[in-house]
Amino acid sequence: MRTVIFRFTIPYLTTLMVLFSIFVLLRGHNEPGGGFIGGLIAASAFAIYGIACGVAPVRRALYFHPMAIAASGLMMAVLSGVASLFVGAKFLTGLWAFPAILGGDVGLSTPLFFDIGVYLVVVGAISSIALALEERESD
Amino acid sequence: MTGIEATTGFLALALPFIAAALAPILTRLLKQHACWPLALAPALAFLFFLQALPAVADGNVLLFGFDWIPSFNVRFSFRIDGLSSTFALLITGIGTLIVLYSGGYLAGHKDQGRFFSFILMFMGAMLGLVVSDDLITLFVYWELTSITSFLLIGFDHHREAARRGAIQALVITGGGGLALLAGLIVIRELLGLSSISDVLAAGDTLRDSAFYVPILILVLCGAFTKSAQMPFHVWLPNAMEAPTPVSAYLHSATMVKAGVYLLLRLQPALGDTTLWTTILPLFGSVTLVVGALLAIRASDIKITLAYTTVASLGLLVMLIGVGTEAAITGAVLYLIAHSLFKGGLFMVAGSIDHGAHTREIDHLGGLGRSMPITFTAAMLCALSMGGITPFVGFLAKEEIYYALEHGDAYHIALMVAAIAGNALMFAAAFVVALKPFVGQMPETIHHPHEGAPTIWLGPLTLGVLGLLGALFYGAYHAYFSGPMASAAMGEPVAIEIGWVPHLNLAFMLSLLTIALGIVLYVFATRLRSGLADLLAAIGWGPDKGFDQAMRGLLRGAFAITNFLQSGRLDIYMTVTVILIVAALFGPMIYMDAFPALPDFPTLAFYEWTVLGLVVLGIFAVVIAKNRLTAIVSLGIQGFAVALIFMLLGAPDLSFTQFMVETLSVVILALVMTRLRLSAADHRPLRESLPDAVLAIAGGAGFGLFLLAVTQRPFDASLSDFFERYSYTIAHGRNIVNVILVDFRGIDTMGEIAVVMTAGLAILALIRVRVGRKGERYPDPTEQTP
Amino acid sequence: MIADVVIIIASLLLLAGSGFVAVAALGILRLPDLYTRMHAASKAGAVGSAMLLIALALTADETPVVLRALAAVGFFLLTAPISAHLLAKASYSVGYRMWEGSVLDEMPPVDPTLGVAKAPPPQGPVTSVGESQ
Amino acid sequence: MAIGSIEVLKAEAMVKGAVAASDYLVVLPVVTCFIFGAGLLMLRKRIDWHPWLAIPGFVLLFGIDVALLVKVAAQGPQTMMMSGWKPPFGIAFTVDLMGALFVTVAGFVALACAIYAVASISATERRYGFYPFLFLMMGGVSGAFLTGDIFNLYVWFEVLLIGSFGLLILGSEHEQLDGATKYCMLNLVGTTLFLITTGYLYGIFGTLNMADIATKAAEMPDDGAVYTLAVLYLVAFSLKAAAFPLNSWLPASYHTPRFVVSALFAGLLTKVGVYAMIRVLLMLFPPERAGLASVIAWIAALTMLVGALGALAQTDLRRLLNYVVIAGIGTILAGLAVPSMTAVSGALSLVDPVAPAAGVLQTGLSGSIYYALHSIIVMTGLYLAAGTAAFLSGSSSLAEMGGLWRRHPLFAALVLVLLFAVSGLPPFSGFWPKVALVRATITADMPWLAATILVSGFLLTIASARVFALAFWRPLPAIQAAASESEAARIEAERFQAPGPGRALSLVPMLGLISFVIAAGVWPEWLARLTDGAATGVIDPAAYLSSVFGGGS
Amino acid sequence: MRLSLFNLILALIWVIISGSFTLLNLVFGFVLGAAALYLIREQVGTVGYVGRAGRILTLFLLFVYELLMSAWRVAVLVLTPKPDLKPGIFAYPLKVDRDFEITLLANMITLTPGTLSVDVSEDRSTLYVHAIDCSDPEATKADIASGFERKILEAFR
Amino acid sequence: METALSFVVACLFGTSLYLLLSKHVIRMLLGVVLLGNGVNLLIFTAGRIGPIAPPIIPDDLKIPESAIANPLPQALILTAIVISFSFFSFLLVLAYRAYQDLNTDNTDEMRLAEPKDQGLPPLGY
Amino acid sequence: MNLHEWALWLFDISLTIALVMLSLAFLITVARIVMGPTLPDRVLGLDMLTSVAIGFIAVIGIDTGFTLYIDIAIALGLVGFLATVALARFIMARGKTEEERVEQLRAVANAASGGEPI
Ligand code: NA
Ligand code: NA
Repeated sequence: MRTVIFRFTIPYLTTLMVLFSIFVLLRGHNEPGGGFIGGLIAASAFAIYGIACGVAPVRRALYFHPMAIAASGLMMAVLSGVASLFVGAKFLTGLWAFPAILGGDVGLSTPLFFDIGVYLVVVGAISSIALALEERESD
Repeated sequence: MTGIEATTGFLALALPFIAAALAPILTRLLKQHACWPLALAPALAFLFFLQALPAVADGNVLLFGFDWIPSFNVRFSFRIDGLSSTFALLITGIGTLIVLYSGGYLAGHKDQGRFFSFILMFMGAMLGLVVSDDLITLFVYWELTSITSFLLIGFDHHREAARRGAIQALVITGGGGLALLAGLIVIRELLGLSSISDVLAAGDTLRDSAFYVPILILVLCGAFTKSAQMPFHVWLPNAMEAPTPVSAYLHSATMVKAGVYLLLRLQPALGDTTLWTTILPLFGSVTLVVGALLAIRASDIKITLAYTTVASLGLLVMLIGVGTEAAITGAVLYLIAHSLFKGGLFMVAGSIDHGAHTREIDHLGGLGRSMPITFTAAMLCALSMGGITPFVGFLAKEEIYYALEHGDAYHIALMVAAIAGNALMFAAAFVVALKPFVGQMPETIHHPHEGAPTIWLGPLTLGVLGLLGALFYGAYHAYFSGPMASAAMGEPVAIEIGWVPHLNLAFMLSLLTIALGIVLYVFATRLRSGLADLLAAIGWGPDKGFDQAMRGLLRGAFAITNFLQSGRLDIYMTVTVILIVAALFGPMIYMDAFPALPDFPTLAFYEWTVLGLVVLGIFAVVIAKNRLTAIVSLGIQGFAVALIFMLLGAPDLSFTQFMVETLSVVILALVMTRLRLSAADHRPLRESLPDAVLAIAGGAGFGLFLLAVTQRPFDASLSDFFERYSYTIAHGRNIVNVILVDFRGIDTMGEIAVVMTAGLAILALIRVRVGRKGERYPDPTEQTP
Repeated sequence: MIADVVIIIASLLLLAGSGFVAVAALGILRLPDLYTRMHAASKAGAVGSAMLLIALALTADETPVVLRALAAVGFFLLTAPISAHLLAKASYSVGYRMWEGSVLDEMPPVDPTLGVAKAPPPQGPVTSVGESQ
Repeated sequence: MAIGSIEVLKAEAMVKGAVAASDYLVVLPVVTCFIFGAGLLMLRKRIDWHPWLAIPGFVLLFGIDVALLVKVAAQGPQTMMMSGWKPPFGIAFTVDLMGALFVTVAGFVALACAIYAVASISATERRYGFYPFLFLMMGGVSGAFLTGDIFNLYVWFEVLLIGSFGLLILGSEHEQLDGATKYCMLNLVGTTLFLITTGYLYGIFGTLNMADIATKAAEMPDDGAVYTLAVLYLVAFSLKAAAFPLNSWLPASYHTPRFVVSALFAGLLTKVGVYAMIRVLLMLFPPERAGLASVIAWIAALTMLVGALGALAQTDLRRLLNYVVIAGIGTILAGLAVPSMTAVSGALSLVDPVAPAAGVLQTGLSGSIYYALHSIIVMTGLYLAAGTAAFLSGSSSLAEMGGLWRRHPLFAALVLVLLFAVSGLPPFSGFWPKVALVRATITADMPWLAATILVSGFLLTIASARVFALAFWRPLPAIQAAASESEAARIEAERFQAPGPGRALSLVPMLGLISFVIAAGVWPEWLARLTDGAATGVIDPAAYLSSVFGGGS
Repeated sequence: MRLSLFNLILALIWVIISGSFTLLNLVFGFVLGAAALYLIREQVGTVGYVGRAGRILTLFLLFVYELLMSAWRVAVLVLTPKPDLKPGIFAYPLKVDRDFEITLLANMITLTPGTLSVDVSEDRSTLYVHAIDCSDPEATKADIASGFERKILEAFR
Repeated sequence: METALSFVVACLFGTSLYLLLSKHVIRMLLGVVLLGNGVNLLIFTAGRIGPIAPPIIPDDLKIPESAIANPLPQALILTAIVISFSFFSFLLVLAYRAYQDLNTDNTDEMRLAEPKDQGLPPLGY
Repeated sequence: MNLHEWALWLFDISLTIALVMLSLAFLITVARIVMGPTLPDRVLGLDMLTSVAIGFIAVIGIDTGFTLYIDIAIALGLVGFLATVALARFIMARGKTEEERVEQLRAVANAASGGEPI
């Protein structure tokens, strides 16, 4: 797959896809999307990046091992559920705060962090699968 | 019973177990001398029962216990009456001697501690068995005796015969035990009573119930297997693989008598019916005669003794079956006598083995001079066994003949069996006790010698006791046989028989028996070879049958298992699908729950197109000639399903379905790149048609049930709730997402755990490769990388 | 008035777009070989779908939707040629031949194990193509 | 629809009341497992730390389980509504005595296996996630025992299933790959059938909360649809529980992974299926269960026999144990086959019965739960023992093993206890539930079922005795076959002096498990009372329902 | 410089697709774009800087025109009952030599119906193009050279 | 719509079962994919097909104004899709590894865990 | 009929026609996937399916007024080519499938015996 056309385009496409995935993640609470879909898009991005440019650059780009990213996602999701313990609410109860940043109300909430956790799990796990499969191809 | 007495009682019951726990340590410290402190346990228990004897002899019943498992209505309760008291005294008394005997007999054996432990555990189990009042508690002890005897018989585990004997005993007695359990549970449930005392007090209820026959058969299965009745007797001679103290103990006083104990115990509740008086004497008499013949046939003195035990048990069962007061009295007298003389003779056999290093009767002779004490003990026991006065064996035999002297065919037949059996046993007794000690000493025997005091103490004591019992028969009847017979009859029984012969029919028959016995003794060698020829001609016996049954069981199990567990995934899957189809159609047909005939659906044409795409897509997958075509075709239905979701108002689903479908193809392509599969995997019609029929049935079932479900009214309250509070409380406009992260967030948590774990599992699959071949068992040095 | 014109334009885009898509589909059915079919698929299909997306953008009255529709067009036009190119290259390099009616092949013979063109090709019509299985 | 203020809305939609830390016990087992599982995975470069982080984690898990059990035993079923939404709208985590018992015993065996694994799992296998898999699987198992929502139960099934996949393939040996293919395919079908049925259930009842379903099912007229649901659940859970004829996946796979993994699987996984069957069939659809009683009885009887005969037919110790697991499942199912209170013929209750007809199902179910708990412990112990035995004698084939009684008497004695316990002999934990089950089946006029229980116990006794005689008593065949003394000595040195899976470490978990086996055999009342309570809670779920609808914790 | 420019473009794209024209959103988009760029830091390094908007616009318009025209031609071809097909692959000698330009040219050729970039030679001197009408390859080459390729050179040099 | 969807579901399940009954793991995997889709459509249908408006509350409202599609089955299916995708991936890689080590994807030839030539258990003691 | 009405009428008609066209396109594309004959042909069909689906989503978005479907189209546009790329990679790595090789050899043999130029 070493063709100029492919290898040149894909890195930019990857950034676009990652960006789009975060967009889908963040607006998922109000529009179609969410952590899972976002995560799938991002994982697709890394998968195609790996196909085009090889697995090693993707691994270096991610810095952490994909499974560690996935694990951090699960950790984040669970901790965002446990957070409600500290305000005397039931497990996973959504806690919301609307701090004013740069003039706009930003909704920060445990469901958001939960969704980010979902995103990270999906990105990590699916990328790990795709990369591992691509890697074996080359040896 | 007072609190202190009860506590002492529990302690007495626990003593053997405590000693068993201490035995390994004590033996390590004291070597064979550990037998002395260990013998203290049964001795103390013996004293406990001895001190209770006067009260019991007065007809009192001592009851003590506590609620063990109230939820299951099981009490840890005990009943000391004449029956259990005498048994307990025999168990603990002979037990004390056996422990001492083992100290000498197994001196220097590296597993002596283990042996002490097992035999003491066995003692504890046996003791518990005979004093248990609760039916379930009784069974617990019953099985404990099986378990411990398994360990004892297999003690010399390096020999296959010992292992076989242990398994055989466990299989036969364990199997019977399970039947007994069933019987006891039926009794419990039927009467609503859980203690033996209550059952005995329930009168004729059991005999009158519709369940009498099954109960009796189940209980007899337990008793007959344990008490080695034909054809279950085979385990007993094979149990001689155990060290001699075990044989002496298990096969004289104790384990084999457990069945007899049970019959005596339940006789008042279950006995005295036609069935009882038919089955028991039938089995008993056959066992008596066959056992006695086999005893003569055996050339190993231990085996001879084992078969005489079988015969004796037959005699006991026969007498219990007759069930008259005299018969029970005879049984009781014989039981005690047998315990004494047989325990002694087994120990004698052990001493001979110990001193002369053989048990083959043809290789023994002339030991009397070098082993005088053993010879004495042997003669004391043999005289008792032969029914010669003034020994307890005489009292028993007189009483037995007295019990059987009726003119009807039933009693005459039994009498004939009794005389034949007794005569044979007489001969066998002297074969064991006399032959080895008299005549010329064969050259094969070197330096025969008397054993340590612990070795001759046991047999001598038992022999002497057999004499004393008869001499002081008044006290004997007052404290031992009388209360025992009373308890077994369920009413007071007075026993009068003494050691002074009276000239009556019973005595005449006794003389006849002795005369016959002498003749048989003289011709014993010839009889033995004759019987051996006969058995060789028959060529089959229950012992061989046991092996055949075991092999048959294993082969049968193997065949069945191989049939059911074919190792083929397609067969497993077929079975699964068949069951699914049955589950779908069974209730639908059985309860006529088919859906109503639906109207033809009215859909927009593009909806038809999309639905049609699904059908076309799966059709394409099925007809695809190779896997790759199938994989590419798979995309069609995936896209079409995503479009269905979009058309029906599920954008999130559609979104996800598109992504998943794409990623599925990507991963499939990545994997397929690595696979080099044989080109064609298309199945011939012959193979695929049954699958297709099954699959169509399954699909139709799922579809029909779905239709039926959707034709019912629907309760959408959950979704109404979510719609109402999605934005107002959970601040989310996308209700589906709010359900995922808030309303049902924990589902999602589980779901991402699945995703993460799948990722890790796949990584492990791809990365971990088989190392060295044969590296099945982990190498602990590999702990650090 | 302007709204009506927009609707009319959207309608025309709908017709044209769907027409292009249908023609593209017909193309991949009718055209003789993979490479010619790809012309239909990657072009007419892309153009058609892009037109339909623009039609959607026109009918939506919210700016973000319009912008998103245009972004969708952009993304699609960005990715479509890549997949077409890769498929063509891969198919050619492993030896899927062109239609026998093809008139020219200036591609150098390829080694399918490498899948890349080696050297500048000889000029002139070539009838037999990379068959080095 | 008028929209009130946020306070009004919250009062409408959410469960009131503050939450104490102890209320979190209901959900903490899952949370703990996930935090440790994810945490260890994040530390994947520090695999030498894994055991020493995982063991405290499992101790913590077990501690939480015990605390939960104590709380439930003292205060009755506990509910926490996830995210605070009112039932039946949110997901309820509801723990009754049955769930608490199962989760505690599960935590116990997980701890035992975690300790055993320290020495028996290689660094590579740890790097590729042994402990995370263990934690995640336990998260799934715990969740399954704790949840009160049927779809959520499905999710936990999937979690434990994928965790088990991971453990099953760890090592990637050829047998593992074959076994895993069968295990995974068939289990996937089973779990999917569970999901399908749950989809139907939602279509019929419009709810997923089990307490709500129980209420609605009781009101719904008896018809084919609910019956079909019950039958489909029966099939799905039978597959999960490895009941005949859906048991094939178990003997096909359980002997392939590492011993410690087999141990955990054998103990736990099938029991989750049993648990779900009890929960769904007895609590949600009691009339349908009663209607299916005779079918279940047949399944139970055949499962027992197939298991016991299969155990006799095996040469390999672990494959033998596979079938022992199946026989145990059959025994458990026997208690679910007892007709309900109204259907008892009362044939045996002539005179003032101890167990009135109304209590028969209670007795049977209590016996089943007791037996299930016993089976979890004893099967785990047996597989761990098999691992050690196979290590010590260099093989797991009965044709090649031997000499263990002589060489390792303490170990052999422990195994003997386990073998007797699994055969149902007293005074060990397997005996009492068998008594209860025989009582229940006899009282319920199913003597043949009682006979099957006893016969399968008898066959297992034979199998156990054979195992003990061949693998423990018999001298090592290789030594006996050795041509010379020196060769025998060499073999002996190889087999018996090789370093074992860290003696102390592998014996500690076995000792722990056996202490349960003996405690529940010698002094069974504490457990019998708990299982009795658990059975009552299932048969009459009033307390469960009020825990869910009474506002939760 | 080039990176920050591309980063700004990403931020703008973010604003467009998220549909919220606030400063905050732009800043957020910039941050996200930076993060996204970080991922591909190793591959970025050959981007010609984007500047000449007008020429780019011209190129774009040409592209749209060609796109529509060639789509139409293919449509006609497909709908012709008996099309006179003369397909073939010709080698196009490239004047552009930067990755970006080659890619852009190849993609434009692909997107315009009738031509399809099959491959680029390893030395990047030749683009192999499949044309559905290869009856006069020299004319097609000339079209490309004076059309897309010239416009690209104008726009990005 | 429910009727038509029931038919589609029946087709999906039928095909899926047919493929699952095959001996080739890759085909079975295709069956697994179809099974997943069948289940998803089944849950979707079981939640009834009503209004087709997506379950999204418009910007200016607090609760949906008009009837919307039932959101709960959608959420359940989303969960199920993800799970079935994970399982599919796992099974696929398992099939690949099995093929790699055992050289077949035919389950009939993968008989290592339960070999064909199993002997009788030891018949002695 | 004023301009507005006419515009709306046209719009309706166009929508219907568009849906018909797209439906046809779907079916034809599926036909190509099923017919093959070669793997790249099928892959091309799958690729085409993505294009048609994007158009279909757009039209349904117009028809129903649910403009949010556009996000699905965006995602499909961005990610849809992945499948094609992966399959192209497969083709590149694995060459022709076994059957295709067999078929090709047969064709070569036929051509040789018939003496026709390829
Ligand atoms: Na394209
Ligand atoms: Na595409």
